[in-house]
Amino acid sequence: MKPLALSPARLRGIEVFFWLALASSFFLLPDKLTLMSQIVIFGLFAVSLDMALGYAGILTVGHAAFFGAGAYAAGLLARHGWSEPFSGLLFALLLCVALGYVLSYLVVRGADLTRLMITIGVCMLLAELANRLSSITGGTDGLQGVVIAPVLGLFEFDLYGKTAFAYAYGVVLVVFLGVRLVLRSPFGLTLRGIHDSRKRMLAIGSPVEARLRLAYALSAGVAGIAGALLAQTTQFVGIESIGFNRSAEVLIILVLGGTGRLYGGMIGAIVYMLVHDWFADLNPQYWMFWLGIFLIAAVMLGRGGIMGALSRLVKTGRAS
Amino acid sequence: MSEMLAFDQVVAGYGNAVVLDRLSFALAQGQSLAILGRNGVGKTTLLETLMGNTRVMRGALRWCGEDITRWPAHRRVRAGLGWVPQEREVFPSLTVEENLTVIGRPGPWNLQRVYQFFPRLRERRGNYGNQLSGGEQQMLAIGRALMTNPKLLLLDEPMEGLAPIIVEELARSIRHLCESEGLASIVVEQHPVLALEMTHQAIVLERGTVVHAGPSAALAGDASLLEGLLGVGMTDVQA
Amino acid sequence: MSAVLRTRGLGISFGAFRAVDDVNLTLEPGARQALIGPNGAGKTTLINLLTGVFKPTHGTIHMGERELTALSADKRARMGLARTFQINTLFPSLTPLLSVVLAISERDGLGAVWWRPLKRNKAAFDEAHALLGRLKLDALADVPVAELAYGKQRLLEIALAMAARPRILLLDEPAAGVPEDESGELFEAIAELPQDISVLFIEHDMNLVFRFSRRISVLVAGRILTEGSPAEIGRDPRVREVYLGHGAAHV
Amino acid sequence: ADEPLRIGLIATYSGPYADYGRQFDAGVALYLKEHGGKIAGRTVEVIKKDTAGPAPDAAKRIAQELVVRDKVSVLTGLDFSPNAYAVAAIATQAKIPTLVMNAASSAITASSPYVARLSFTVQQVTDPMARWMVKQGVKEAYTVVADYASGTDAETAFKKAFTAQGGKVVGEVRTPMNNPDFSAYVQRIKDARPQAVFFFFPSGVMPPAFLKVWKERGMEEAGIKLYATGEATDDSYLDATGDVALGLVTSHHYSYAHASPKNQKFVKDFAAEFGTKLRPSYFAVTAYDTMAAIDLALAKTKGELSGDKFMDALKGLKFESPRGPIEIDPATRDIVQTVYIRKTERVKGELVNVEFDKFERVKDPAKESQ
Amino acid sequence: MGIVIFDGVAYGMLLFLIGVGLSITMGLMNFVNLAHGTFAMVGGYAASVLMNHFGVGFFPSLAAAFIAAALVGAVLEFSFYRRLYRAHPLDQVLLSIGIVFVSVAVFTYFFGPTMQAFQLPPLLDGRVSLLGLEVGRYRLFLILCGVAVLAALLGVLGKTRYGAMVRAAVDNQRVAGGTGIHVQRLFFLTFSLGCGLAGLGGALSLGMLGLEPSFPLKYLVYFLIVVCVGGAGTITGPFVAALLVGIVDVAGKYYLPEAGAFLIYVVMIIMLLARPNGIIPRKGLA
Ligand SMILES: Nc1ncnc2c1ncn2[C@@H]1O[C@H](COP(=O)(O)OP(=O)(O)OP(=O)(O)O)[C@@H](O)[C@H]1O
Ligand SMILES: Nc1ncnc2c1ncn2[C@@H]1O[C@H](COP(=O)(O)OP(=O)(O)OP(=O)(O)O)[C@@H](O)[C@H]1O
Ligand SMILES: [Mg+2]
Ligand SMILES: [Mg+2]
Repeated sequence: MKPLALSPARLRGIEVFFWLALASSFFLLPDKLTLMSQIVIFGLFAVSLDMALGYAGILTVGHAAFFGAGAYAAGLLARHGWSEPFSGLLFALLLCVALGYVLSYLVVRGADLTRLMITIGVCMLLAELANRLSSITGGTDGLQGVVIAPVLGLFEFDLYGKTAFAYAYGVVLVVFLGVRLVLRSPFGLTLRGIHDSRKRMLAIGSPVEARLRLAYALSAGVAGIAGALLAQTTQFVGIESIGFNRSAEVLIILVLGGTGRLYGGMIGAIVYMLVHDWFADLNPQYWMFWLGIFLIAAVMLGRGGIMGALSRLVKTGRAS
Repeated sequence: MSEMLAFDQVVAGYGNAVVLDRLSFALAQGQSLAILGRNGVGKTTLLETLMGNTRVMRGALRWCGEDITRWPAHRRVRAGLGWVPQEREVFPSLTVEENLTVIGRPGPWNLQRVYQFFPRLRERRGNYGNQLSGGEQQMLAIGRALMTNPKLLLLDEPMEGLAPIIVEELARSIRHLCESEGLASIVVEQHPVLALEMTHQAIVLERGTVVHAGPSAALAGDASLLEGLLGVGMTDVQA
Repeated sequence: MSAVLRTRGLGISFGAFRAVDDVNLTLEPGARQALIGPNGAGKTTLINLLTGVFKPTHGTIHMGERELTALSADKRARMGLARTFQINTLFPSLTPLLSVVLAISERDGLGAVWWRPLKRNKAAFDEAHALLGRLKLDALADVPVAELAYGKQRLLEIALAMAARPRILLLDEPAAGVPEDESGELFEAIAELPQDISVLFIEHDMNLVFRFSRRISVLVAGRILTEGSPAEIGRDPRVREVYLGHGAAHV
Repeated sequence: ADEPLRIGLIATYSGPYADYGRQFDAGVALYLKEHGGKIAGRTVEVIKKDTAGPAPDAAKRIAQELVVRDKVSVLTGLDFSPNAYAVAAIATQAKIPTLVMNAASSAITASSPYVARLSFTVQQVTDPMARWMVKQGVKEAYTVVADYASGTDAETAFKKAFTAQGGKVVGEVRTPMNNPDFSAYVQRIKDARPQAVFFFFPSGVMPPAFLKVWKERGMEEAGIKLYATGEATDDSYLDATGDVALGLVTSHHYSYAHASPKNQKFVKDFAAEFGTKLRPSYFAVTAYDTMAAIDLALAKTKGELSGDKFMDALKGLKFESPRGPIEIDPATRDIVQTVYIRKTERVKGELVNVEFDKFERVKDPAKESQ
Repeated sequence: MGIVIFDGVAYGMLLFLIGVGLSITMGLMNFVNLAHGTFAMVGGYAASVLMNHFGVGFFPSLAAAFIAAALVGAVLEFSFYRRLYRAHPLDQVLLSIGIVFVSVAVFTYFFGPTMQAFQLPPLLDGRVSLLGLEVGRYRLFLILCGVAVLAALLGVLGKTRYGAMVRAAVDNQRVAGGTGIHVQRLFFLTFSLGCGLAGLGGALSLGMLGLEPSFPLKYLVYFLIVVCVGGAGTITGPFVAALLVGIVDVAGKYYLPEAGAFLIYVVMIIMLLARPNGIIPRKGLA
């Protein structure tokens, strides 16, 4: 099979089309807007994981630590009277960048398995902490009483989820463009280099650990924004948002979409959550069976996730 | 003399990329072969194909009269091919001794003899594969191939990274093994003189196909032919 | 003239084994110095000590006035100490062009710049193209490194080291796997590097060693056996005994 | 015929708690079967959605879709408290009556005027246990609870009731959820030698694991008495728990062995419908009662479905359930019911909870005190 | 004090028995096999069904559990796993998670979502006196099993060429094949062995943990901890780590119950920071 050749201009066209298509669900899927907003939020979460895992090569199954921290940050802020949404996001972002930077000292060392376990451990500890501090967080009952003011003072969060979708979509798009910029910057190239050969990076004078810490902190910040978005649009924070299961789920989403490919997280979220929703509707009891089969089939048919399979069909013409 | 190895119009490569293009040659029993050619012409690919690590799209490989084109690698080894990969690729998590014994098969070559052949390895027997110097890894890779007691040794730039004194000894030994024990070899080399000294026959590759085949001695003696084929000024080498 | 690089009593032990032992090595400005010795003598280990891959168990390293012994590998690289690896250590998923651009951007301290697109840095791309051109890799600039033939990968090793515009260049068997005529060209390129760059290279190809080095250090069993001009070393019976063998009669 | 009555059932159908959804389904199906598939003269369409456990964001999304897209008139199910809390906002926004079939956190009914509960609260079954223990002469007790919201609710409620009656809590411990081995906790209790132990674990694998160690350590021989709430001997798990449960005294609002004609019919019909392998647990009964409550409320409103009218009709509703008489407190929209003291015994070869004492018309004590 | 340590050791042995198979498939073979719990569950259900429905004794059921899990492992290896040995670890994650999902649904379908009944055989029920301690018989049995499995595996993997062959094949499949190792068969056997051990562990866990279809996910983190803290790919490493985890966990819960769920993770993180490649790192790691 001849790979399809795509020029950079065409590629940009596809990107624009992708985002327009997502936006069009506002009109085309008015009944599914809440699902759509959760999809873009999880997409962003998966993209944040990709920054750490796909680009920086830090194998983590604890990213929900930041998603949850962001959710609690935004939720608690709103609960205690500061209900303006954008500042809530900013608060979550700053908090999670700081948290990510501090934790990076634990994570950015050791081999893959060590990192995997340390991230799981940290995530478990934070989840347990959220459980213990139930007077603040509501524990396993969840954080109630989160009220978010209308977006820009104009748009109330409505029952149909219109505002929620528009708000989530807008924020995700902006943050995504930010991530895109980061990954195409010299820093992004550095990350690819570290991923390929740490030894060589050191030899060309790159302070690898510092770079990884920066990547981890940025990625934590993006995850925090995703968590805050979920908290704001559902006006509730469950302890599940910080747990191991959520970390594992987003990992599945990302791997299904394809790691290290920018759009892998978004595509993964769209496919995984739509498929999940569809199977769960068809068969609320045994959808796991079908979803499992779907995942197995996905690996057997194409490695590197959906983007990996696509990239083998399409050859991108690089003019640099 | 009967045929030992033959490539018959072999087209092979990686994925969709063709590297060997309708490549043919044959080698008689007990004969050694030098494979020469510039960087990237497909010398390594030829050996990888012989070991079954590439995608063969057309053509056939014959070994002692059998078609081995679809055989898995381990079966080829059991049939008598001993492979020394270009980048050495010793097993990093095995000690020197384990590297040698893990695949050992009965025959004239055993641990003691390999250690005699490369005394340096005996000294480093407890080191793990990734704790060896480049030259030691090269010796280990050769020793490992010998331990399978092959009939044909495939050497991909075996002299790379070895000290001159060892190169000299090794070249002598390989020639000697061929003559006294019938252990033939295929030698891929950047230094034509060395390779031609060690072998009976030679082929020269260009873009995945054979552009010259003939006795090594004849090629070694014809400086202008060599110059033409390889672009090497032979005069200043080992005068 | 003061040395650019100097070690005093440098050594490292792996368990009970002294891989490098009491080495006093100096590198003059503009040096073209070869490091030879039998397999396993400790040459690569010595380079690893100089570049900070290993921490020495004994001795010190100075670059000019500055002591390096405790500095990390990346810091030493930023101070102008560049190297190649005996066993290719490249970026398999990048192209040669991006690999070199990466080295250049790290050299210029832009590795943490995340707010500006890479493409904006035209100068780096131009410089990378020029460098690849000099090593005859320009035709392969956009082929993934993993798909390059071994010899081309060796060249890229050198390109990456040169991209750092080093003051000191440490080359570990740079010509291994490169055909003879090209290895000659390669060494000519090295010889013609600006005179303020000091070069130390390990090489087992004696033609190259004797043609391009002005000074040779011989390392045996972790210790410096002798040092001197090529002519002196070529005559030294001890070196012949342990390393050169008899085929080196031509030297 | 006219439009069917659409009911959205949000529950756990997959994963570790899939039994909850299964029991809900069975209770709902049984009620509909007995009433010809109709409620208030209308055919009923139940739309089932899976949350796969506690997942408030999914629950909220599902509730929203049920309301907006599937146009349901009533929301129900809701086995986990966070799910119920998250859905409460939708109930308020859309004015949709929401009947909680299990979620046991006390404040759920306060989170929206459109939420009512037909199950129980943790406090409601814990408080009678504490009082009963004191009545039996237990003066000192040690508490063991799972470390999550319901566990701490149980601990607080127990302590409060127990000390109010003059008892003394001599020790307390919270065990992590997902705790594989209880030996350390049981040994600790053994060394502390309290007169009695009260424990609360969610139904599932924790109670049997705890009881196994309890037996292995010979705690009964050591003279330490054990009490719990009915989650410990959930009818769904009792058979698998086995003999280690024998003799355990628990408090709960429903036992499958409840000796009333209504329950005997319920159990018989249930077995006829679903076989004997699936025993109706308190989840099934609540589901059954929830359907009855919808039926009765609609009878009162004459089929009118508006949220406010429906909720008004629900308030003060009283009827006979298989578990005994129940009513909806008009003030709190929470359930008022009899709480039984039971003992696990082997009857006709089966392990069952045999009721032998009771507290009538128990309200949620957590609300009483406010 | 004594009894607390004994309980910790017994609990650790259970973790070891289930986790050691993972050390083989994930550590030695480098396959990120998150479906390990599935194989343990297969063993557990096999034993439970044999005992409850066919009246087979406990000890024969243990053997059956090993065989059942090894067989299921062999089938899955043949149909799926072998295609992914060289794949990216994340693809392996996706495959194994898919298998977990399917297995959870399949077991729920056939056995229902609730727990399996299990009655200890009278021989293992109750307590015995040991050196002045009243110890649970079943716990003592677990310890004996743990030591027996440790000894057997050390014999097979440590002393023979088999272990070296597996390591060689994992290091470099292409070259291992090129030096005469029948990589496919080697991996097939090794993978089945790892799965069989998981099955044995799963069956042994019946006496302590409850067995239900969500088993594979519920305890996954514990197995991972044992393997990673111990040193993936070794046998003694997980053994030591399991002892450590067991004792720390039980003693922590006994003496410091407030620390509850925190302790084990804190200890894990500290251990990993102190010894990133495990207590007993696999030899020859760079
Ligand atoms: N894994 C691969 N995928 C795609 N192409 C490859 C791969 N490996 C090698 N090639 C290509 O195949 C061609 C032949 O490479 P090969 O390694 O066989 O050359 P060679 O003659 O051994 O060169 P050298 O002297 O440098 O070792 C080269 O053009 C190379 O780019
Ligand atoms: N990590 C290590 N642990 C133990 N021994 C080691 C380690 N690394 C290297 N060695 C030993 O140190 C000695 C020196 O190795 P080094 O790589 O420096 O040799 P070299 O001089 O570069 O040889 P060559 O010319 O073969 O590349 C070798 O004998 C090697 O086995
Ligand atoms: Mg080659
Ligand atoms: Mg070396």
